[in-house]
Amino acid sequence: MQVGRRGFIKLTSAGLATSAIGVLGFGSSGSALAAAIRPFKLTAAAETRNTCTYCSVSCGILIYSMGDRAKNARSNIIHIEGDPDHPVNRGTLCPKGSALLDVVHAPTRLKSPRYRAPGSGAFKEVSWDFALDRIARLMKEDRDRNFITRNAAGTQVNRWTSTGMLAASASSTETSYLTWKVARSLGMVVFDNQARV
Amino acid sequence: MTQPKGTLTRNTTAARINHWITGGCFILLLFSGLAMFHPMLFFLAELFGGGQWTRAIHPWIGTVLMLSYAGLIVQFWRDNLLNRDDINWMKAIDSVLANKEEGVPEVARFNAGQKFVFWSMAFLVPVMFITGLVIWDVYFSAYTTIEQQRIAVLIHSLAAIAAIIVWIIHVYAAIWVRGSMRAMTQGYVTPGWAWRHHRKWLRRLAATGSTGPRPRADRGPAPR
Amino acid sequence: MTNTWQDIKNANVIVVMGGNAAEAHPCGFKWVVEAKIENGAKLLVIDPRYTRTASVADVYAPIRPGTDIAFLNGLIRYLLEKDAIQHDYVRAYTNASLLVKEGFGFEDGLFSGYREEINGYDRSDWDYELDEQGFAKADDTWQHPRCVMRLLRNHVDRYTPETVSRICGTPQDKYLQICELFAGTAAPDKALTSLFALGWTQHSVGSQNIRAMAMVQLLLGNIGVAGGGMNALRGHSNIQGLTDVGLLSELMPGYLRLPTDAEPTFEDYMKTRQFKPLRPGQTSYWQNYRKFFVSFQKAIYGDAARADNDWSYDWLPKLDVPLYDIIRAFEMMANGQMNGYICQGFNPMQAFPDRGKTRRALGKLKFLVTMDPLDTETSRFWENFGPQNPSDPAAIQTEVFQLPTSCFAEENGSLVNSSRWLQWHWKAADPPGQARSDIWIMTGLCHRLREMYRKEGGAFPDPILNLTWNYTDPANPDPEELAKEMNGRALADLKDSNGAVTAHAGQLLEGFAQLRDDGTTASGCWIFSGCFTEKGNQMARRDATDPREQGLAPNWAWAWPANRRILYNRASADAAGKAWNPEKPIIQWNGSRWVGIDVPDYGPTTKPSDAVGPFIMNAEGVGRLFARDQMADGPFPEHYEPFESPSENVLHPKVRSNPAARVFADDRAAFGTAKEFPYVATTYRLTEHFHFWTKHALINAILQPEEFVEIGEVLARQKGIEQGGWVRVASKRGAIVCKAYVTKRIRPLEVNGKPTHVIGVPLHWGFTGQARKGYGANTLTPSVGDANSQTPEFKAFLVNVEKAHAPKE
Amino acid sequence: MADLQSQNYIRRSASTLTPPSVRDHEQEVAKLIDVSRCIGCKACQAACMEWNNLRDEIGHFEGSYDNPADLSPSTWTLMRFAEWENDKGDLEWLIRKDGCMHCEDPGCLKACPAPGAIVQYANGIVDFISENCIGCGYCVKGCPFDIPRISQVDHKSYKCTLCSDRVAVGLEPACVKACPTGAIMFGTKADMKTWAEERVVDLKSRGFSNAGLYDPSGVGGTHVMYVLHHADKPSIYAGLPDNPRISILVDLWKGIVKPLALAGIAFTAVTAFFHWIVAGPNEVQPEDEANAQRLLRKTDDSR
Repeated sequence: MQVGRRGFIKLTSAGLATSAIGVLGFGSSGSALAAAIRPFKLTAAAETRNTCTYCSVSCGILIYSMGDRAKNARSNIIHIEGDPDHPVNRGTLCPKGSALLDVVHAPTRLKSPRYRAPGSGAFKEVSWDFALDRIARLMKEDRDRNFITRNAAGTQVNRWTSTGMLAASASSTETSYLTWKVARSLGMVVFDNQARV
Repeated sequence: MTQPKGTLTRNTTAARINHWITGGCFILLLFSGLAMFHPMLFFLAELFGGGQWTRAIHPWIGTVLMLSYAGLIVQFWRDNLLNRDDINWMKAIDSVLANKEEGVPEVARFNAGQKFVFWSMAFLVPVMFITGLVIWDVYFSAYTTIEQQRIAVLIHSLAAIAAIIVWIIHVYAAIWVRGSMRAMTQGYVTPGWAWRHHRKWLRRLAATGSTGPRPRADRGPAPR
Repeated sequence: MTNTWQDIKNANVIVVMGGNAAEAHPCGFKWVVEAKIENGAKLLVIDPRYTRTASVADVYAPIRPGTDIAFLNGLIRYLLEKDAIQHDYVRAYTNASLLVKEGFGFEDGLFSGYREEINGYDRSDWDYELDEQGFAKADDTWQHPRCVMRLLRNHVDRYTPETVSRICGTPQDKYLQICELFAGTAAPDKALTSLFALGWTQHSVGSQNIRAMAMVQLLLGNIGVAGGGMNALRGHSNIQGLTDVGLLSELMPGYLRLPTDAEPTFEDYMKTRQFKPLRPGQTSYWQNYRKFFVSFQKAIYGDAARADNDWSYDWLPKLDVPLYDIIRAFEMMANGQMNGYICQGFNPMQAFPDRGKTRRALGKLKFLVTMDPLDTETSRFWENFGPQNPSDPAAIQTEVFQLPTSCFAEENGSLVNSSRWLQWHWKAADPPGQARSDIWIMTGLCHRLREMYRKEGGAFPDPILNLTWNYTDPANPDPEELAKEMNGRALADLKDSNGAVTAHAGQLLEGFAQLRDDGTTASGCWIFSGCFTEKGNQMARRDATDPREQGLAPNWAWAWPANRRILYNRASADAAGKAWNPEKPIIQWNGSRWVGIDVPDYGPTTKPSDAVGPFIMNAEGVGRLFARDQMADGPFPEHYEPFESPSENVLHPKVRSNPAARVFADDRAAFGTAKEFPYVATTYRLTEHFHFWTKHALINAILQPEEFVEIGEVLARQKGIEQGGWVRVASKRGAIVCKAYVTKRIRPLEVNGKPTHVIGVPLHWGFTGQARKGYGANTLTPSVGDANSQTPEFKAFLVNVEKAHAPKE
Repeated sequence: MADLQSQNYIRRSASTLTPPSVRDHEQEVAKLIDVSRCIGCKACQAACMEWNNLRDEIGHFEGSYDNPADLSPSTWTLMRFAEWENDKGDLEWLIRKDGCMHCEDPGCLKACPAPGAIVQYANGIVDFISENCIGCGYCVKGCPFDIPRISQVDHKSYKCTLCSDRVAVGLEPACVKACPTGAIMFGTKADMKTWAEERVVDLKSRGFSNAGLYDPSGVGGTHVMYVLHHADKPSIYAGLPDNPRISILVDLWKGIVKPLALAGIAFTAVTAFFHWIVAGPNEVQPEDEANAQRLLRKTDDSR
């Protein structure tokens, strides 16, 4: 089984990175033992390779989800454990990583854009269009009012200091690159990330 | 219940109900307890709807039995006080067992054998009740240590075995001594039964003009 | 990290100081345990608290928070005094022999050039004495009074074991035991690794803490070798990536720096970037800066970036201050100088110093946008949550947008780990409800702004309108396309010196060596060049084979730069090119080229006899014991007390704290004194939680449910504090009320003759999520940063503690 | 009795007959917990909760890192922390993962009255079969390590299964897989003992002269073993029993008392029966009635 598994994981394309664990030989043994032992719950779950979202050890993880990616099945993550092939964590996970399932399904995960008006005591759900239109408008108003094109010495400085941004520390590198492009093209300089904190 | 004329009341209606509640509980406890005591008898749990129900019901029945037996104690303790007659009766146990009543000293309402059953149970039932509380996991496990629970469960089993043995003696005696069963079912005995087994009791009833189960206090003691 | 996580197993001695690897990085810490078991390694832990890391240490020594430099300078003194340095390494690979300008000096706590009016130094004298050709002068005998080695000896001479113990509170016997174990790794075939994290950075002398250890490692010959290195254990899964891509106020992708007001033209800018070699024949790799910069501008502005407009240099914003860091940002915000703020997956209410100030500052914004998968405290700062967040919504006029984003399990992309590996990950499920990816949201904002500027005009729209956006789905760019953009491609056929085509127009580049400064290549992040080539997505590689099981796994994912796993690996071999440790070579000279298990951090065919230094990014080619002008607060580390300290500076009472640190007036006013706040506090994480995220995860909330502080038994007895009882911990800035953990793990330290108590404040609790409500450690912390990076001083400040009652809801 | 189909039981609670056990040629497994490598991170706890779908109540801080405060029906394993000062005055933070030891001679199984509620597989795993559990709590009394906990909700007893579901399909238990520092290892019992020996040698070389393996013979050895730096004093590890064995009280109760009781009961009943055969019923005779009537008349007269 181990040989098959290693061979399997060398395939790098995204499509092949996910697969049913059945391929790995766990087939039907679960049900045979089910009479006395709790059935093995991952027998036909879909497996996706991912990286732990927390610290920068960046442990390899296997995400197991319900449904075989058929069109009519909505994939739901049911279990996450360490990727035994990952050279750093070798299948292990810390207490945060072992509990990743609970952050994916946290009851405090946000499901809809929300807006709080000045002085209001509560959020209200809004549409994406409302939120993004309004934010873009507020940004433009502020930028147009406070953008510094030239400093006192007359040097072109293209600086926008009255609106700032903090970038995520767990978003992908690709996200951060796109974020850089957007923020800096606006001239934003109050721009930082969690590296210092 | 109508009682035939000329018979004596051995047990009042209240006493009989009390007794049979106790007895019924005892049997249920016997079955459920044995089911949990010995694997060979686990099949008895099916009588109660399975192991979970057996485990759940047993302590409640035990509680009822404890209360019920307390009622019996209240009703019977005075007639079960030990006295010199009991020693004499015990000395004549051979005759008792051989059904040779002639050689047996007269006893009052209860003989030493009955008193043994009564006081044994009066001791064993509370012991089982208290140890039973200790091992009543659902409600009381938090109040004792596991070591205390181990002691309790051992005492509970030993007490239960003793109680079962006493109970067998009790039941057999009721079968063996004819007329006893009716005394606890219909409540009455014939004067001859009283003459044969509890002559002192009969004499006292006769002396006070009582038809049982206790001498009439307002008529004064019987003449000597 | 200079080395990989697995490489830690090759160490002979592992030092955890300025961090708590077992708790913060348990899965990386496995390699420490592996080193102990497989390599017989010794683990040394130096920490104010007896941590979980200490629980498996061979030697543990306590230290007062904020005194690491005293400890390390004392260690350098010890090593020099006992001559326990790796001589050949120090001579060939460090600047020990180079001569420093005559004007340089150090007196009474100040280096030469201090200017009080700017709270900083004129650093012009902190440099080498150059000869006529512009090369640094050297004295290989180390006799010259101004050679770096002599200056260093003089500098650390004051740090005797007695003085170290007096400042740090570390018992002398433990201190000397540790020094001895360090000294043992000066042998060429022995390695010591340093694992550190925010325990060093979050000080007003944070950068110098790290420099001090880096100097120790250079002296011991432990940089570049297997089982050695300076290993900064980065905090978040992609904080390395965000730093690499330049999401910091002064940075551009690939550690290019934003221009400043002092660089009005592109040529001005380039003048200070393309470092000329300071020693004959050195590489000084930054000489290629122009290629990286031009290729970057081509990547983001495409055809609009042309030679005739200096590659759109003018479109970049320029900085008027060194940094618009978070402390400055919230100072500006508190002063009403900011109107908008966007928090993308970041929670300042919990993470920034002086929570009260943070709350007040956010309340002065016109609008606040949060993008997060979770319901953060920041997005709810305006709401009244009782004593843990006593806000009055009616009085706060900030418009708040809470935008739900997808999480790691719901998107494709790469993350850069602490050892610089770019690892690709795949989506497993759709995000819940209407949650969307950050890419989609940022794109949505960008398009809206672009449309508005196109239609309405406005302030300087050129960079916005010309930003490249040629993605297949412009509304939701595919991460693979973005990765390719960072990797870079040829814009015209690239030819080598013989005229042969090395890359056709449009092809993805193989690496940054192909970058040109003539506009024929584009690369969004030069150091990532090679991550997504014509051979496919290198970040998705999953071959875990590991030559000699030395912990490199070179074909697993992809590491920047150029898939190099150990930085400065040329230094793993001696001047002649033979491995210092023949058991664990990394690269060696085979007579014609450098070969080994890693990609050489060096010219692959550069002969050892050419004497090119191994530190190719440095203009002098060698490691710096003397930092030249690169540090704001001195070329050598010096012990300065934290801004809130119970002790005077015994070395120079007049200069108590870092003289080059920037402190805003209102923050200075919020510093407490030892008279009012007699105990030293330090903040930290616990292994059960990850910052402020995992309190939203039920399992972690169960594992560590409620806020508490750690107090030593002696202090608890003095204060009548009971185990698990309520206490109130207060600093000048605020107070928290929580449970007390009375522990043997924190003992009073004898500092300058006085017993000093340390209180530990874990930082995980807030007012959203599943764990019990807490005040947050940052209620207490001071708003002052490191002189170089402005990282807040979370690790050493003053508090008072009293027995208390449970807070009223 | 569907549970018997696996045919690899060594022991089955409250079973007077040998359970189907022909598939007994199986390697014994064991989990080795190397306390000297443990950093107390609770990854094992988290992984256990996650894999087994357990979520206990969110508790309080109660003066230590032990959270939840104790084992429970929803907490099958728990790190227990002890701050201990050694002879040199140095602090040692002794952190022990508590949970079922999977004894070779399981006290829980011995005490259990419900047939098949507790079983021991040929690989050594002691498992609770909920279907058969009656919730009496006898296993709690039988266990020398204070492990099983009875649910107040469903009245079943729960404890670590050694992830029998994972082991059955050839995987290691969830806690073992998660453990970041390799403080929890899993394999055959023989391999684990060999590995433990190596660890003990290493610990002795680091000055822990009393390092050793905890595989207590009092319960016939265990399938969860500890490497301890102070194997001479197990109890300093948050009360690990120095010399665990099934309580003598439980031994009596589940041993000699059972046959003696049945014998006593049977003896009494049989004796009664033979008394009946020999002596027969004790019946009231006509002369008894006559004597009684005489007595009644006499007293009536005398009044």
